Amino acid sequence: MQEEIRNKKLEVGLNHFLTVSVVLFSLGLYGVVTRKNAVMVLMGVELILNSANINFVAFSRFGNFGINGELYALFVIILAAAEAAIALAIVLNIYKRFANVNVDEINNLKE
Amino acid sequence: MELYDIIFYLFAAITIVSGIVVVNAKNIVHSAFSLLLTFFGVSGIYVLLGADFLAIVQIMVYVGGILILLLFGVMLTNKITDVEIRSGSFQVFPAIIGLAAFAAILFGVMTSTNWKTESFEIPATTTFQLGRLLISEYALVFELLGILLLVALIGAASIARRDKE
Amino acid sequence: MSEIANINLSIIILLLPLLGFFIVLFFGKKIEKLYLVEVGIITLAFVLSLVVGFSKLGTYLHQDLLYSFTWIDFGNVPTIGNLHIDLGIKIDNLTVIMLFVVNLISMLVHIYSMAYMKGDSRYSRYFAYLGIFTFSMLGIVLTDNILMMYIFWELVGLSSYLLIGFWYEKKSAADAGKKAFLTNRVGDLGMFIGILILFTNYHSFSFDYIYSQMSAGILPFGSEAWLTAAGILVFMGAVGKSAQFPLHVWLPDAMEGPTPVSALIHAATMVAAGVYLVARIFVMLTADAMLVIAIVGAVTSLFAATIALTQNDIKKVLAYSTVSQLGYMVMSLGVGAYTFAFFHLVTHAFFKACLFLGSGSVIHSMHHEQDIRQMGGLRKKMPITYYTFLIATLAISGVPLTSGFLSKDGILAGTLAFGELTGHWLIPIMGFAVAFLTAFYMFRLVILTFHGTPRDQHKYDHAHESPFVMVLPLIVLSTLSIFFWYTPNPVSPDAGWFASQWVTTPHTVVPASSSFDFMINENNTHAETSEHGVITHSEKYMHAMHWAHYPAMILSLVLAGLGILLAFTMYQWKKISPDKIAESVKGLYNGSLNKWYIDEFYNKTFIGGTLNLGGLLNWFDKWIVDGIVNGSAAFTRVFSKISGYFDSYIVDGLVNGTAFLSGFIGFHFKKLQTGKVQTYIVLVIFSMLILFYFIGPF
Amino acid sequence: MNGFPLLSLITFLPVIGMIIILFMPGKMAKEIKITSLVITFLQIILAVILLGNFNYSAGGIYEESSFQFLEKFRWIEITGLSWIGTVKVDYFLGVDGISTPMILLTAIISFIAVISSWSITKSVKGFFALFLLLDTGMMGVFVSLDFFLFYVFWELMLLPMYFLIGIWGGPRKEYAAIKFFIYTLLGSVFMLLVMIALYFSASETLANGTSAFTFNLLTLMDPTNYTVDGILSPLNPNNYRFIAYIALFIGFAIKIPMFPFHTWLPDAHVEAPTPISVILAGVLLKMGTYGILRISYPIFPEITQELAYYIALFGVINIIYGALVALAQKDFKKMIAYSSVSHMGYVLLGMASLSTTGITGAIFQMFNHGTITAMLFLIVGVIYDRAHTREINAFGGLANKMPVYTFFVTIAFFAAIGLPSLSGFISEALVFVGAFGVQEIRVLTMIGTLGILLGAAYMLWTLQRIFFGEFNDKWKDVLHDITFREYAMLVPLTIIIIFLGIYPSAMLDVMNSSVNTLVEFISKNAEIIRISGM
Repeated sequence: MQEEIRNKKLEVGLNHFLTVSVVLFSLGLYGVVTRKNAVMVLMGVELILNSANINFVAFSRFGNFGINGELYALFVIILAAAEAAIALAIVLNIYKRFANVNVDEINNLKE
Repeated sequence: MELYDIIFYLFAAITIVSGIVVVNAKNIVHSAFSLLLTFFGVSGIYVLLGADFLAIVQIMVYVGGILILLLFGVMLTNKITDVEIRSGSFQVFPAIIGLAAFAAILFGVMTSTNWKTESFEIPATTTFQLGRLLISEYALVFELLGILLLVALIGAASIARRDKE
Repeated sequence: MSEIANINLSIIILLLPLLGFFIVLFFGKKIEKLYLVEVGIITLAFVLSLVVGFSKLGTYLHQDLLYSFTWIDFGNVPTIGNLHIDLGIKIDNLTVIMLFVVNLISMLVHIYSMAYMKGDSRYSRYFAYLGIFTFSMLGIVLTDNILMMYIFWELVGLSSYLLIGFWYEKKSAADAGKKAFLTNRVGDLGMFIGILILFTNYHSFSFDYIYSQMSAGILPFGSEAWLTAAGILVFMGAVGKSAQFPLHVWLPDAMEGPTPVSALIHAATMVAAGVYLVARIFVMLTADAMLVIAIVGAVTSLFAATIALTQNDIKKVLAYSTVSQLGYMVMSLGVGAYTFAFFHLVTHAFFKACLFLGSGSVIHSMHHEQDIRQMGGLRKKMPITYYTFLIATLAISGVPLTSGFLSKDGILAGTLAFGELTGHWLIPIMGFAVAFLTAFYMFRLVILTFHGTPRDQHKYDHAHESPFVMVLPLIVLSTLSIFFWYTPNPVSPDAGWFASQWVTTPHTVVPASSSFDFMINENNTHAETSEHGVITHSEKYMHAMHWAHYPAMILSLVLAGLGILLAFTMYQWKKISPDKIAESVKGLYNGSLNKWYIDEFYNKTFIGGTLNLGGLLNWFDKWIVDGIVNGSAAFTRVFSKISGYFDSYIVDGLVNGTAFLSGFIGFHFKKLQTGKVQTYIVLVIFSMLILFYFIGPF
Repeated sequence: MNGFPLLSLITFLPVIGMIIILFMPGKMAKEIKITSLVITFLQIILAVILLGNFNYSAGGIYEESSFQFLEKFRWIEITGLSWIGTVKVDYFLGVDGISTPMILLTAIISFIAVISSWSITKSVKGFFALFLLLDTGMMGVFVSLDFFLFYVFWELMLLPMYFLIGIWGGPRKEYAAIKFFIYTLLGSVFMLLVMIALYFSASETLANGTSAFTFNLLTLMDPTNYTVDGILSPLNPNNYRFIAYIALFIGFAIKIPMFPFHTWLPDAHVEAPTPISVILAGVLLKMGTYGILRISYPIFPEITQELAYYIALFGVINIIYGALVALAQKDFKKMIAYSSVSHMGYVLLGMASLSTTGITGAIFQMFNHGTITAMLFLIVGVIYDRAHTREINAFGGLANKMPVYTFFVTIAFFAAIGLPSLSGFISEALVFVGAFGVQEIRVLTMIGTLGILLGAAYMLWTLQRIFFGEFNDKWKDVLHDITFREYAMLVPLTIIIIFLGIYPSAMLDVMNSSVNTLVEFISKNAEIIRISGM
């Protein structure tokens, strides 16, 4: 398969990957914005991170940047892991305090 | 249409459709499981882009780590006995309009930009190169990330149990 | 005696009275008899001045003794070169004669005052003042430069001020002193400017140096007009000090001072200083300047004589006669009769001092009554005073065998000659008129005071002859009014040593083009030598003088005789009633009685004007100049108040308004602040969209 | 005397005294007074030492080498300030014939003023501390040769003055103090502007070869030190020297005080306590004219020549105007204050002549006016202390009651009138001699001589109203003749006035070579600037 990819003149180009990334990003953002549940918001964030990763890898593939893009994608994944851990810890805390994880009800920022 | 293209569309479809489900599902558990599919799709795209190592890491970390973590979160924060693991949405319409416009703009930017693409000889396997970079050029970053993970680990544990005192 | 000895002696003469002044001023209060020291000092000075006089007139008759030292040294001054101000003394014949006159009269007045001032609370201070006066007068006499002249001129003014205002408890006395000083200052201003003109051009104050430059043809600012101006301006000093019209007003008022002071200062010596000054600057007077001086002198003498006619205060009559006689001297200098002017100065000093001291004697015995209408018949009570007074009166009236006849005759001859040579006949006419008036009013005074019957019996009964120390000076002075001290020939002054040898007219230093043609300067060949070989005037002038001599003598005799006769007719024999005459020319009489209203005129115009101007400027200063300052301060205050209002209402209002507006907007907009992060993100998205729209990347 | 910092000592001695006083408890009033007296007396001794070692032939004015008792070292130096370059200020002291008489005057007047302050009872410590600070300020102005230093001392003296009038003054003290302060400050602002403009116009070469801007007055006097494009450079065709001159002149004129900037003076004098009036009239007024001679004249010689006529005009206005207004005064002290205005007019007139005699007369008049007016104010103080009024018409006939006092008054009055044999005459005569010699101002000079007459008029009139005539019995118990302390302050001044009237060379010789140098320097440099500057 590798050979094929390498040798064929493909229809699918950079823009296709980017389009997927755009859609994924928009979905992730939509999830972040619309969902009430904090865990759902986290999932949205994960989607956004993934869309970003696609971008990294796509540009790494089509641009002349060497393999660095993939490396950054790797870092993003690591960060995502750390973020998820912390975020969940916070969510747990919030839950303990408010008995609720609905972000729309946790509006202490208001006034 | 080549096989490659077909595979791409397949994975793209999996990713996007499952993504839509993730953000729209009423039940959090459904969302979590469709997220699993999304991660698979993304992983497939990685493969298509010749990033084999990354694809593996994607599955391992996201599916095996983060997703499980999220599920735990769901379990811990919802009264499981109620089986009411639903989660509502709000401000759906402004978000849809805004994000549609936003996406359109992004798309417009993307298409109107003349990307300078060039054919790039993808090495047979990227693992070797990634590994070498990690311990040479990005050694410091690598170390820092290691520490970060450690800190996050301890921090998360500490935050989660603080209330007990 | 050597020159140096003469110089040293004269310096000692100068400083002795000053020493007396300090001694009496500082110790007079404690030691009562100290005034005797002052009298002794003046006597010593008189003796020394006699010594110097004999030495100078005997040994150095035609030689001036000079001594000077540098007082202020300016070093090498840019554009001028070496500049220094020298002081010094010059002893010539004029000087020694004046030394003699001043010291003699001063001594006599000191002696006289011992009795006259007895019992005064400030007895010793009086002598101190006399000392400083004598010192400054001697300074004027001895100086060789015009700066020192001015310095002592002012000091004389100071002592005059102090002595006129000696009884300062009386307002009139204090006023008179002030008036004397200020009136003199007016004249001194002119003199000072004249001095400035001279110094600016010659960079020296020395008379001799200035004259030598002038005769070398260097004129002030290169023009004869400036020379005339300088002469007239310096003469203004004399106008003030010698009480010439129009600055004569102070002298009659100065009679507020003690009578011996009037005799010393305001009759004999100080007022003569003006004449002395004109004599000193005589050589630099141009024809125009001389004419001005002659006119001023003539007008003054006539003017004062008309006032003296009607005065009833014994001292006032004498004061106006002094003014009149001083006018004579000045006129005489103006017409070029230098010798006779100075001669008259000396003779007048003696007989006028005698008159004043005599009047003092009368006043003393009448218990300070000065109105002649209250006197009369005193002849019997005070014979010595009467006879000495009479001799002096004869002298001032110009009766033969007196000194006054000699000098007056010379002056009148001089005016006649002047009229002959220049055609200014008005001056001799005025001169002769004054001779007539003088004889009349002086005899009016004598008759009203000493003759007839007493009009105030009470005062008459208490009158008595004055003590010896007061009578002695009268005798000395009246003796000096007799001709033989001055000339062996009682009708011709020219025959005497005084006019022919001691005092000779100096050569003028004015260029021939601007001097009278009868004056000569050194290189003039049309000169005639007098019998003693001294060149004086031009041939023409000598002829005119010879021609004028006898007419003048006869005319003056006739006029004086007429005046005396008239006086006797009116007051002794009462053939003509003075009141009727007064009634018939009421306007003139009142004018004369009120001194032609000069004082009133000055009070209204100059003094009142100055005071009003001062008041006006004070108002101006307080309300306008300071008003502007305070106004700008007030303006600043108002402005700052306005900006304060602006600050608290507009600016602060704006601030508060903004706050209110923000609050208002915020109150409504805070609904946007849901506290939900997601809402914010939506908004961020929309904002970004708007941004995109505006930036428009597409 | 070489190397001994005489000038610093004489200047800062009062500060030492001030520090001593500040450490003394306020209750020790007498000790504080004695300390001040000793300090000012030491100052007189130092001034006499200065005079004794003074080289009479050294000109000074523009040449550093002919200044005496020089002290010069760097005081402030900041290098590397972007476009300004190096900022440097020298501590530069020195005297010549112009400043030496002023130093003597300051020392004498301060001493007399301390004696006169003996009657101060209100917060003695503060008074004398401020007084000594004032003393330092005054001294400093007369010895500094660096414009910046000059300015510092100039301002230093302002502050104590403000408090001395404002705290120890009469009924309207606040008004007077503020008026004085604002007026003087206005002048200072003008001076400051010119000072800064001058600073950026001229530069001097430093030891290391670079050039730097300078406040050094002597450097500023030399037209060759100006940079071509400096705004006050004579080489610059668009220079602002004319405006700068006028601004500087106004700054000094306020201090003189010159008509129409004189109105602070009567108020300040009337409200100030006697010793402060003495200082004010005796020393402070001289700073204006001293500043003109020391700074305006040598730095702007060509404009000085151009404007000499107007300086003379204002001098004559001062003389006549001051005298006429003095004539109208009913307050004794105010009368004296206006007579000061009149007398300072002579100084201006003399300076305007730009001739040796005129400027000598002007400086001498500064000195004489210092002593004479000080005496006049002391005299007012004597009578005010007893009767608590200064109304001229309230008195009369004091001559019999207070004969010794009358004696001193007469001497002071006649000195003010300009009676020969007293010092005032010499200076006035020299002023007129100098001014009359200049054709342009000859007519003005003649008008100015009227001042002699008017001066006599108001002085004698006052003398008559207070001392002659009938004695007013109202004062029978309060008026007694002068005390020992009053003797102590009047006698020295009387001696000075009479001595300098008879032997003026004692003072004139001190200033003579400097004045000659100044006159020559002005005409020479004006010529140079006119040729080079166009």
